Amino acid sequence: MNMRKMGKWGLALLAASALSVAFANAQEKVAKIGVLAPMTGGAAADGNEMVNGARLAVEEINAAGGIAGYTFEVVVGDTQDQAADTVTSAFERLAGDRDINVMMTGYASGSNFEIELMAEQEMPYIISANAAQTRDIIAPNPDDFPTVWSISPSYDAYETAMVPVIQQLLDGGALELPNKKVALISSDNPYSKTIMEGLQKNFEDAGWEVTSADLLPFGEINDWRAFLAGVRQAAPSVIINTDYLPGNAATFMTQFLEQPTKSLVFIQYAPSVPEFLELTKDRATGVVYNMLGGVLDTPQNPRAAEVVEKYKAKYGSAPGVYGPALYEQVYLYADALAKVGDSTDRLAIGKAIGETEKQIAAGVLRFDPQTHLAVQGEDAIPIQFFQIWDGKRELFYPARYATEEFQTPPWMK
Amino acid sequence: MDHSTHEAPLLEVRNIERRFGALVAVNDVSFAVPAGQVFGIAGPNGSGKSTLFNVMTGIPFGPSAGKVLLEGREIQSLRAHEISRAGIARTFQKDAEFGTLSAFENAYAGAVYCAGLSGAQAREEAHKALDDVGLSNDRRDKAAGDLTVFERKQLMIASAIAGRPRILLLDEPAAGLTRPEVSDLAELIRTVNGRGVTILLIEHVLPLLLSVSQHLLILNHGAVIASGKPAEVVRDPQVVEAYLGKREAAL
Amino acid sequence: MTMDMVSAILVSGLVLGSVYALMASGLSLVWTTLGIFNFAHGSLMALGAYFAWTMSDAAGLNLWLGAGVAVAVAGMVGVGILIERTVIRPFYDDKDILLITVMTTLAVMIFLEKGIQLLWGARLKQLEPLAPGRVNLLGTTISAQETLIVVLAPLLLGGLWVFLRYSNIGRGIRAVGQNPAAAKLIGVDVSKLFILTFALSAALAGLTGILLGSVRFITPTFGAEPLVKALIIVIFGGLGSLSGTIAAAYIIGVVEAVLIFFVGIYWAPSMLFALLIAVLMLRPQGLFGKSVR
Amino acid sequence: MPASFNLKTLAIAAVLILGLLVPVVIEDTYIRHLFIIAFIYAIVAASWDLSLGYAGVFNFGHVAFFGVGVYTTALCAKLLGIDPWIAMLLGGAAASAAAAIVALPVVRLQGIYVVLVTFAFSQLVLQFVISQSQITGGTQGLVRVPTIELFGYNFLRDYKFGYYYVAFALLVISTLCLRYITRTDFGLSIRALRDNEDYSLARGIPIGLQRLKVLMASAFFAGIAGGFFAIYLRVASPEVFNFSTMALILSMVLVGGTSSIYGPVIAALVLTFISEGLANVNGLSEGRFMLVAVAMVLVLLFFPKGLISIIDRWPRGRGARRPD
Repeated sequence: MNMRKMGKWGLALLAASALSVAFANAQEKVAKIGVLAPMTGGAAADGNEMVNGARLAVEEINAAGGIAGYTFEVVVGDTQDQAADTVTSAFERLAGDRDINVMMTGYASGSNFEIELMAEQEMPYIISANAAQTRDIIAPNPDDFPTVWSISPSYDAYETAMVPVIQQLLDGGALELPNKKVALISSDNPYSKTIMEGLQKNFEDAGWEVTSADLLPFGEINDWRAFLAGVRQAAPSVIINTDYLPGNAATFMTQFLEQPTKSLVFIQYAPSVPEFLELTKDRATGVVYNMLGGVLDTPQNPRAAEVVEKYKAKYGSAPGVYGPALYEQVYLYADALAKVGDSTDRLAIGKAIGETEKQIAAGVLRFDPQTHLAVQGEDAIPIQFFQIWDGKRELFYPARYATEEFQTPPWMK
Repeated sequence: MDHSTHEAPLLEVRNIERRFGALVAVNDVSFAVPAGQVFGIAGPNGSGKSTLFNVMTGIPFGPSAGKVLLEGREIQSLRAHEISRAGIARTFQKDAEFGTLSAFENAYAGAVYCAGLSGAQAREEAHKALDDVGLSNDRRDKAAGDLTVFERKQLMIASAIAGRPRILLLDEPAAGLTRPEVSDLAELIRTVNGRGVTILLIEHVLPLLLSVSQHLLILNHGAVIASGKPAEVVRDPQVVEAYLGKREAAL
Repeated sequence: MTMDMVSAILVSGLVLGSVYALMASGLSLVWTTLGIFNFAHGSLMALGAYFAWTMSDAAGLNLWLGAGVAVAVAGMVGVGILIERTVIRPFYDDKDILLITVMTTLAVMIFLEKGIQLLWGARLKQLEPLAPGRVNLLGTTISAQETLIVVLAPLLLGGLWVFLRYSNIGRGIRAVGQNPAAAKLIGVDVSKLFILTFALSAALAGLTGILLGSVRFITPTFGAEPLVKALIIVIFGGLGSLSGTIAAAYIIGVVEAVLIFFVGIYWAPSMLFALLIAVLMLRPQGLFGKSVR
Repeated sequence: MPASFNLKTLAIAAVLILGLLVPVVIEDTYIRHLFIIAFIYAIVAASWDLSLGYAGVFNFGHVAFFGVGVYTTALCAKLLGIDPWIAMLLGGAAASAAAAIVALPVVRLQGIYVVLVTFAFSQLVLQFVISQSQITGGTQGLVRVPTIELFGYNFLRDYKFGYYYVAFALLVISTLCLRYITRTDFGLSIRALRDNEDYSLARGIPIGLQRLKVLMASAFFAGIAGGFFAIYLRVASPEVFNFSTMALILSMVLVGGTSSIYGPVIAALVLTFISEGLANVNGLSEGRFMLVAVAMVLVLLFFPKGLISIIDRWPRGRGARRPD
């Protein structure tokens, strides 16, 4: 082929590709999804899972031909260590992109202050943690936040469900406890502290004796022995640790088992994180935890298993909470976009999201118009109680979803 | 000891003592310096000369016991910078300048913080002090750390006298100087003294000390072993032994 | 107070003190000899743990951890030399070396932390314990690994002391620490000793990380807390004395254990800081330090 | 040199005009936001240099002063309903008060001890803020901080146009004040004290008092910057005390050049934009910190006087060190 001929071919090729691009543009519009996630720093593991979940859904949707003429694209805004300036920088960077008309996150900051930034720009924003902060900001004036929605339900059930569940186990004979004493411990963060204080009240109201309710500094805790020494003295039949960091929880379990007492051990949230099981291995068998807005993996909700399997197939490891959460968030947005048809009509999209009623991995999702949180309840997003047994999480409450019966933990036998 | 001075002393040290744990660095030292004198202090290494200056000025520590009087007023319990402001200016053997400040600023700092001047007055005083020591005009904007050794000696005296002190404590000013520079320094000391500044001079270089001092005090092991007219003191056998060492004294 | 509590406090204090002593002695060594404060010491500790984790994980056998430790420590020596060469050596003649090396070692810290996160990810990891099981020590049950730390720390530190005291290199290091100019005059190869000191300190940090990595969880930032404690200890002990540092490490370990038991874990770290400030106001040269002047 | 003086004046005027024109030319809210953040950090870095570079006090608690400003302003504006402008001033005052407390031990200590005590102090402040969660919001922080208003101008929906000018004005004012302070007799005395403590005493400079003053002055600007930070972002959260915040701002001071006010200001702008720019490059989100770390070491190696020395063409370069 001589040069001239090659030039001709090249020109033709160029023209063809230009045409095809123009054609594609006419047919496909791009709706970019801004994902706020901590991609660097201590919470990077969570952040990666959020982005993975969102990408999984986006690829599925694009492979199926997009929604309402749009294909999706994920744009990540790194919130780093969740400091206010970095979160705002990430937000502004995403908000500056005219193709981004929705944002989502597992959590972006400790305070959820970015909700106000979203509301100012009428940006549809879906969030899946820090429900208490979300409620505090939105509940006073829900109409000011027409586009912000939380798929995580109110955390009240963390405080109220515990006593009835234990009572039910006692009544059913699945559990025998020598006394009605409970020891509580929490780290100083609003999530854990609020739950501990709520639990204390609920236990006391139900006639239990709270032998201790200790507060530890927030962060890495390597020594639970002081607390455990006190526990051995008071010998309560229930021990509840509401600190949610998986590393701390694993240390707690290890040190508890050095000289265990005959107590039911409950740990908040941490056992749901994949590495907790990796780190504790068989030491975790018998531990109880509960979950609001987590994956409802039960035969009654096949959606959950489907999402988890897809995630595993693509990324090679089981997801925690945020992978499935962001996956579902993308679909919420896709549904709303299908309904509205125009990605730039943010208010309409926000309204459509708020009207959602569908089965998701965590249960049945619909939103409370007063708080913009997902509705909590057995027929909505249920609270789930799990017990860890041989490296597996067995759901034992609510009974209608249960996969396994509660068993007496090995150290209590 | 020589108590024959009739004038009221400008500076008087009474029974001063400084201990570091079991070590007595300055042991019951007393002397008086009349106004206008150049008062020399000598002694072998480690005899407590610099420690004496330290306790007199409170930099970095005051005496364990004893009194320092400036014009009859006790100053040993004042804070270090207050002693400087009261009229005792001192120099140090090493690092006797603000290295990154210009030569002018070095002198100016003395005028502002010791003499309590400000603005144009302080600038004038600083330039006058630099004129007095003979640091040439074109060197005054240089960083003090970049000056020659002798210029830095000039500067340390200039910054001291810019603070209008009553008495100037010079700690081995001749260290590191060449022989001709030492005689220039002697001239400088006489000039400063000629303008009414009393001088207390610690010096290792004996010829310098002998040529400018009107009175000489010898320390050994933290105590005074001789005090009097320079020419007499250097003949004292105890001094010869202490200062030159036993071996040389025997020669 | 019951005997149980006394023994629990003592054991807890011993475990903490041993870890702190290992950590702080490496820091103190560099400070005494080179006159710089190595803020990357904590990340070096993390790096050592990750090296060992990779060794044991790649081999997949506990058996290999022993060899893994050796390789990891050797790796740390290399890293130590590299750091000394690149970010410390160029500044030896600088008047502001203290401040500049604070900055450069901070940069190394950032570099290592982020690098570790990039290579190994942010998820928690844990080393297989060198010594599995539990041991009853003075009536308090702790893991065998912690017992190993309690036993190994004095041995290692004793070894270090003997090395510094009786070997030629050790004597050289001490000479340089006391007076670099004089050491140079009597023919000590100061430059070589600086590298050796840094390598030794990095190896100590790595070893601490490996020992601690099976008791605590390894994260890119898991050296941060021990580093802060080590800083406090080096100050408490008085800068420039290894034995002072080691003594201070055990004292702080026990003090912390006592504080945790009686004041609670919440305020224990703050009280340690307050104690540090108070001690410095009374004795600016540290608990066992000699006056500078 | 009059020629260079004129050049300098011209350069400063040009920078001022450019600074005023930025929001007119750049409409992108994100870029404006980065400028605002860079300006805030510039104030913190430059004021830090007053105590660190000029006075030679190895103050590692400066970010804590910034944090004290953040929280004081947020609390005053939100809980006490004080006008946010006044609250910002109170933030500065509270930071100065905190500095006075730190100064108690610091005036008696030297070198690395000062580093550790001030570092310990910032940890204590953090612990205090977290422990008082019913007031400060603890680890969750404090949201919905009221924002400023000026003659009825609403700062919220103008794409950060107004905030930009407030930040710019604060930067210019603080830079002028800091420049002024360093040129007074007081400024001379703190440099003297950095060069040689004993010699300063011998020249009548009261070390303790000057250190106290310089810490309070440098904390004041950090506190005001913190106040604006809280007002601008409308949130106060404990991450401001993070080690990474300290490392970032400290690198601005040292990369920019100690003992210069403009140096840290320039470095704050450069580092903020480079770091954000790299964040947007795929695969560099984590690596960018490593790059910044390497850059930091390189600058210290080749421009030990900081970036400012490239601009200043410091005549003495590395030789400016004091011969021993």
